[in-house]
Amino acid sequence: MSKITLGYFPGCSGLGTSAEYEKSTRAVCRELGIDLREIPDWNCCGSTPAHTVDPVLSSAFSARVFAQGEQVGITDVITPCPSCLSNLRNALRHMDDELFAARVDALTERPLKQEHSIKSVLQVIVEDIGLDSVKARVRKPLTGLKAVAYYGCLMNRPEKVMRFDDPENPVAMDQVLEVLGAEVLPFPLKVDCCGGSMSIPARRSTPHLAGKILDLAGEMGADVVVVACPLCQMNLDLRQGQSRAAGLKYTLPVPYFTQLMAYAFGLSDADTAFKLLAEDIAPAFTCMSRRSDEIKAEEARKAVLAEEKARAAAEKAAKTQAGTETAAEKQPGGKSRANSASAAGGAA
Amino acid sequence: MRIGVFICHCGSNIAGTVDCAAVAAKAATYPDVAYATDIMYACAEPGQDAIIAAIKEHQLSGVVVASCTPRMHEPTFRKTVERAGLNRYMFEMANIREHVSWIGKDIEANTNKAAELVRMAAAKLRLNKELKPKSFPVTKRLLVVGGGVAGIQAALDAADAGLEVILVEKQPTIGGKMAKLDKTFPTVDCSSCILGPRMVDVAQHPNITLYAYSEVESVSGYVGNFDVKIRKKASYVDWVKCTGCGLCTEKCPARKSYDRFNEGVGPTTAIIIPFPQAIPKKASIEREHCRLLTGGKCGVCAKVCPTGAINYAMEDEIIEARVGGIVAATGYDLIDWKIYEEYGGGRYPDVVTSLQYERMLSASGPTGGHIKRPSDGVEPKDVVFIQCVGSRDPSIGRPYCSGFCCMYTAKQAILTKDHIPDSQSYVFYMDIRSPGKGYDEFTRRVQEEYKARYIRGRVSLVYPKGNKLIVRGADTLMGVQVEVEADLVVLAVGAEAASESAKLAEKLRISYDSYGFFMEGHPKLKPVETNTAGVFLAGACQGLKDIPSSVAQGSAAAAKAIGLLSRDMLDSDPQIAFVSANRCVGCGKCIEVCPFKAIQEIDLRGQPKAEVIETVCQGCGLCNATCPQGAIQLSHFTDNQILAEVEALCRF
Amino acid sequence: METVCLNKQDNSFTRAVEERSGQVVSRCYQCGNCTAGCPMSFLFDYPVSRIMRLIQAGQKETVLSSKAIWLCAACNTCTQRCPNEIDVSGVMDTCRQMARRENKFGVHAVRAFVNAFIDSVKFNGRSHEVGIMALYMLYTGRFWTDVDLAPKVLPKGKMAILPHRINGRAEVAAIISRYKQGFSDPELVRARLAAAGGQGAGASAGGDKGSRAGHGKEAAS
Amino acid sequence: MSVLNTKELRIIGFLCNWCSYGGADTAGVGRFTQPTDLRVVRVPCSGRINPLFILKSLLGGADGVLVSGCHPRDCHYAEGNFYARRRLELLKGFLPVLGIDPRRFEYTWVSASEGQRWQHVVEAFTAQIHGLGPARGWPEAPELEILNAVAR
Repeated sequence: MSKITLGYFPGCSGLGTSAEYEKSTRAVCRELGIDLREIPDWNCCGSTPAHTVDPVLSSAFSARVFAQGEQVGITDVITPCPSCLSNLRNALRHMDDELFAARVDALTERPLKQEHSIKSVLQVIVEDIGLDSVKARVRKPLTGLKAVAYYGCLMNRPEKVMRFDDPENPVAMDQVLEVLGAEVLPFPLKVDCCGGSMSIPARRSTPHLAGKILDLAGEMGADVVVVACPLCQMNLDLRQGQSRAAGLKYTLPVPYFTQLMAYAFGLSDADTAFKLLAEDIAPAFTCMSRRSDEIKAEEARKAVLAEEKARAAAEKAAKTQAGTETAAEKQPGGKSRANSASAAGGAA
Repeated sequence: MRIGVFICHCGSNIAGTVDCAAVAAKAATYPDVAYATDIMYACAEPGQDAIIAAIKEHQLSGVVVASCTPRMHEPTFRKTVERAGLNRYMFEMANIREHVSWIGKDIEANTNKAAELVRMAAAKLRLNKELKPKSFPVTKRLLVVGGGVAGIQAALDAADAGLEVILVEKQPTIGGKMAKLDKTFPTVDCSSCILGPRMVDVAQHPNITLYAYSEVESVSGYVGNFDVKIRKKASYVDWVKCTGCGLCTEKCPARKSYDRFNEGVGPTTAIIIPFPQAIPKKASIEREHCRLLTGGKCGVCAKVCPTGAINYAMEDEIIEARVGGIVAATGYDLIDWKIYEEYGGGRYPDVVTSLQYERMLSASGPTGGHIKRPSDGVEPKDVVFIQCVGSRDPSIGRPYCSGFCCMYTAKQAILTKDHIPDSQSYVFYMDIRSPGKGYDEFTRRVQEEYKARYIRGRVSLVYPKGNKLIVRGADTLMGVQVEVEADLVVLAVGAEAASESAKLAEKLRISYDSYGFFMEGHPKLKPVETNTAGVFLAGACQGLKDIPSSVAQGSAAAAKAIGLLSRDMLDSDPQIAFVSANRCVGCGKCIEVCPFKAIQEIDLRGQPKAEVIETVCQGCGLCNATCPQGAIQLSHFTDNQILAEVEALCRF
Repeated sequence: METVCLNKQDNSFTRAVEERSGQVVSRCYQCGNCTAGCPMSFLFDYPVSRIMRLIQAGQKETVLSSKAIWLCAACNTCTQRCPNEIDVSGVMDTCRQMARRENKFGVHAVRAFVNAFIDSVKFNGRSHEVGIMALYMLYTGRFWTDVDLAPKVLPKGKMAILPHRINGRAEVAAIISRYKQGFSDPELVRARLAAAGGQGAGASAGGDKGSRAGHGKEAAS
Repeated sequence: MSVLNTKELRIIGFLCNWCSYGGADTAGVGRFTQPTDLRVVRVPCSGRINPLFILKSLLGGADGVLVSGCHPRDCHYAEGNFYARRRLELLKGFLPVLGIDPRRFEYTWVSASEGQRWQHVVEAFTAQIHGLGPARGWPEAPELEILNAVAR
């Protein structure tokens, strides 16, 4: 497979709370032939707080990131974090306006000279690498794992800016998990907000919103809630105790989709980085292997049954054939019925 | 030529932003203008009398009226000048209302523009010729397209008046959407009980020929004599032999076919009689579901049919007919609500459409009139109705109100309580629109007597949790977010013009708006006519309306058609093309482009020449613009006349 | 409740919100879909749809002093589902920015968090979670915020006690300080652009004019 | 006209009777304010429009010409607008040969129900012509004479 080289913006949380996302993303990209060139000395995109203050300030942070990339010839950038993606993408969109761009330049004093693009790691995997290539790398399929994919609010919204997947019923992560072998449950709250950006100043929101998402996932019988956003992950995983204190009945591991990819690709523990999750993923894998054994046993049983059925049908066909011949000899009128019977036998 | 110019004030409609007296004064200076004045209401009787008097007094030979659009009053004033003894085509209009006074407030600019428009009209009038119509016989037969309640009403009224009527219906039965309804608002009487007798009347009326399971293939010709081709789709059942006994539908093994009549609530067979009261009560096979027609094996219906009516080799049949007028009554369809992913996009079985719910309520429906959740067959207790799904929603390109959803939702809430006394209905609405006789009282009754909970707000999300559906909405009057745990969610899906109405409009050469609704001749004064003479509209195809309005419009369309076809002869429009034989070189380009095949080649002393068939020409002028010699000219819109208008502008 | 005198309606606020957000607020017909889908609604003093109504009615004081505009999570659910295609989330963002300008902070904690975040970026060039928490506790006096999480996070080494500082942090700090000094003021920049345009290309603060058009590559896709 | 020399330009519109003329009427009924420069010539169908009309207008002193017909496939006469489109596109390509800015001529479609669209069309086209300014005069137009000769 041909290698592709892309600029990479890890985002601040990759250095801290989403270290497992960062490690597994790099490992998965390596496996899939995506050469990541990290933007040198990148800065924070400003996240939600910056555009709360002013979109120009927010865009100025993003503009410096692009300028840093430009310096070393990087113009096509990918990032794992939807919040960073949203900020960087919005900055590019806003800067199409000349006055806005000039206002940003007045802050950075480093006007951009080239055109830039920013995409999510998920979009590149699904659209540029392709599900077939992902499938080809699976060594340890996730057969038997019941998963729900949770996308959060930023990945696909607003529709006109993000232009990726369906804004109400996205399927990209579902498809990735399916080719990894997992059973993906149709999760209706895929894009419901978990309140992540408000989890510190408005603490009450976490059990209310994240709790609702985890509760439905648990009720649907999911083993894991798979995510692609560090903010969501922190809110659903790290703060799951807060939700449980407020009445959540389930305990659910919340891995990043890249961690499950790394696992299915058969990569090392250092690459999957499961140990960094707050809620232990081991119980989910226990459920998975139990169910996987059941599935295998069921398949074996079906195979035996099918074989028996085929043998019986063959015998019956042979007998009917013989019978037809004798019947035809005795009674010409009986022929049509016998023929249709043998046709039916053949079809079976 | 002696031209008279009349500048209409139209009360203050024109005079408010145009100095009419100044325009008249200016007009008096134009070439050949013998008399010019302003007038309060030109179209009113005193106004018309004044025009007639002026024609006589000043020996006028042509008249310009500057007033409203010619699409409104050109016929009026043509009759006026005719009454004064002039030829009706020695008349021109300048549109100084819709095109001037109503679209700008600058009196100086408006007055100048009005004067220039009058100059253009006068310049054209100078080249007008007297034109005389020819008369031709009328075919006293009416085609009604669409057998819903509006089409049925139009067909019956016209047939009762003595006209021959051909009724074409796309589905295997007439009855349309009304036949699918359980009850009707605000009287809550049984829909099929009131529609059924009318359907039987259609079947039994000696003047009505019904082609069910048929579509209009093509239409040619013009008012008084349309030639239509009707495609009678293969039903694979000989309807002459079929008695409608229904034995075939009982024995058909393809039992998982989509039930179109029942909106997919429960499956049906491949050979069907849509419902017990169907007219015609004949069986038909839906090809895509039939095992024999798709797989080559089966033939059960042919075996059981007592009259040998099944014919798998049947092919579509084209029927040709000549009619004098056409009523389009093609109705509406529900919008594709599955674009609403936030309501499940069709993934949740217990989210149903209002029309599906009607079939669940109907005693002759697939559930026998018992309300059951499609997922598990359990009787629901909490039923949520969501209104305006696909209505008043600019984000999906449907900004209009569908008009009848508020009322049928109220009716369905009442019926829910009647069917399940311990149930609770919740209705999410934006505004309650109930401006009919007894309608608002009805929407009060559902809340006061039947205790349906009306919540003012849209619903943002519906999702399944366990065996419930969580409905997340807002109560904007309380100013809070609300949630309902529902057993069943009914979407009051908005409506749009029937799926193939645009295609039919093109065949009929009538206009349709951006939503596919057919355009009436005038939004107020010609609600059932179209701009194509002889084509009339009835029912929801013109704009969404409820049953009483559809019936009224059906009758109105019939009345218009009866009026037209009561005449033995019609006058042809003399604004048609004519050929100057000495200029024509016989190249035949006009024959090629004419959309109506109204030009034929003739031999004139050994030379090929074009000749216009006067009764066929529709006066589009395509030939005129095509002719390299300028030999073929459109009367009343000749090259010289149009260029005179251009010059009247450019010279100044 | 106070009677609102409609004759004295202040349209300038409505216009200002429309101009800054680029949205036509009068398109809102109060269907409530934004309120229905809003995840933070339960914490709001005014539901989103009511905020839209208040903007239509020019009720500047009520809107800019509300808690709602500070508690909006910017999740875009309202924008996505608005039948009138109003970027409701963008309107909320605009109101928040306007409130900040007028020194109105309906929810102190949000402001403190925002300030803590921006300060962390100013000091380090990147956001530093432990640092943000420390600053946030300092600004709010909420010293026990999320300390229940510490035993989970710290042993895993997920939260670095020391920030990752970038070499260009002075540059990032300069962006913030230039912002605070009003370098990006639209009138100022517009005037400069006009002056530069008059003198010819290349003279503006922005520099190379040719690069200005179209920073996004995907616009065509 | 003299008094309006400074504010108006000479714009001629050729409108088909069934769709665009109706659309302009609808705009009037809806009181959709428009610039006053446009003068409308009513023709039965856009297919009736001979490119010569447009050339005569432009060479005769008009600053802009707007043609509007029915939407594709919605022609009252089945296919007149289809012929019109082909002819007028050819004409647009031919205008620069005569030294006429092709932006002085536009062809569009507006249906009888689209009052608002008509308003936008008129506003946009009028602004476009004002952007171009008055057409330079054609005291003598030999091309016109040639064209006339060819057409007759």
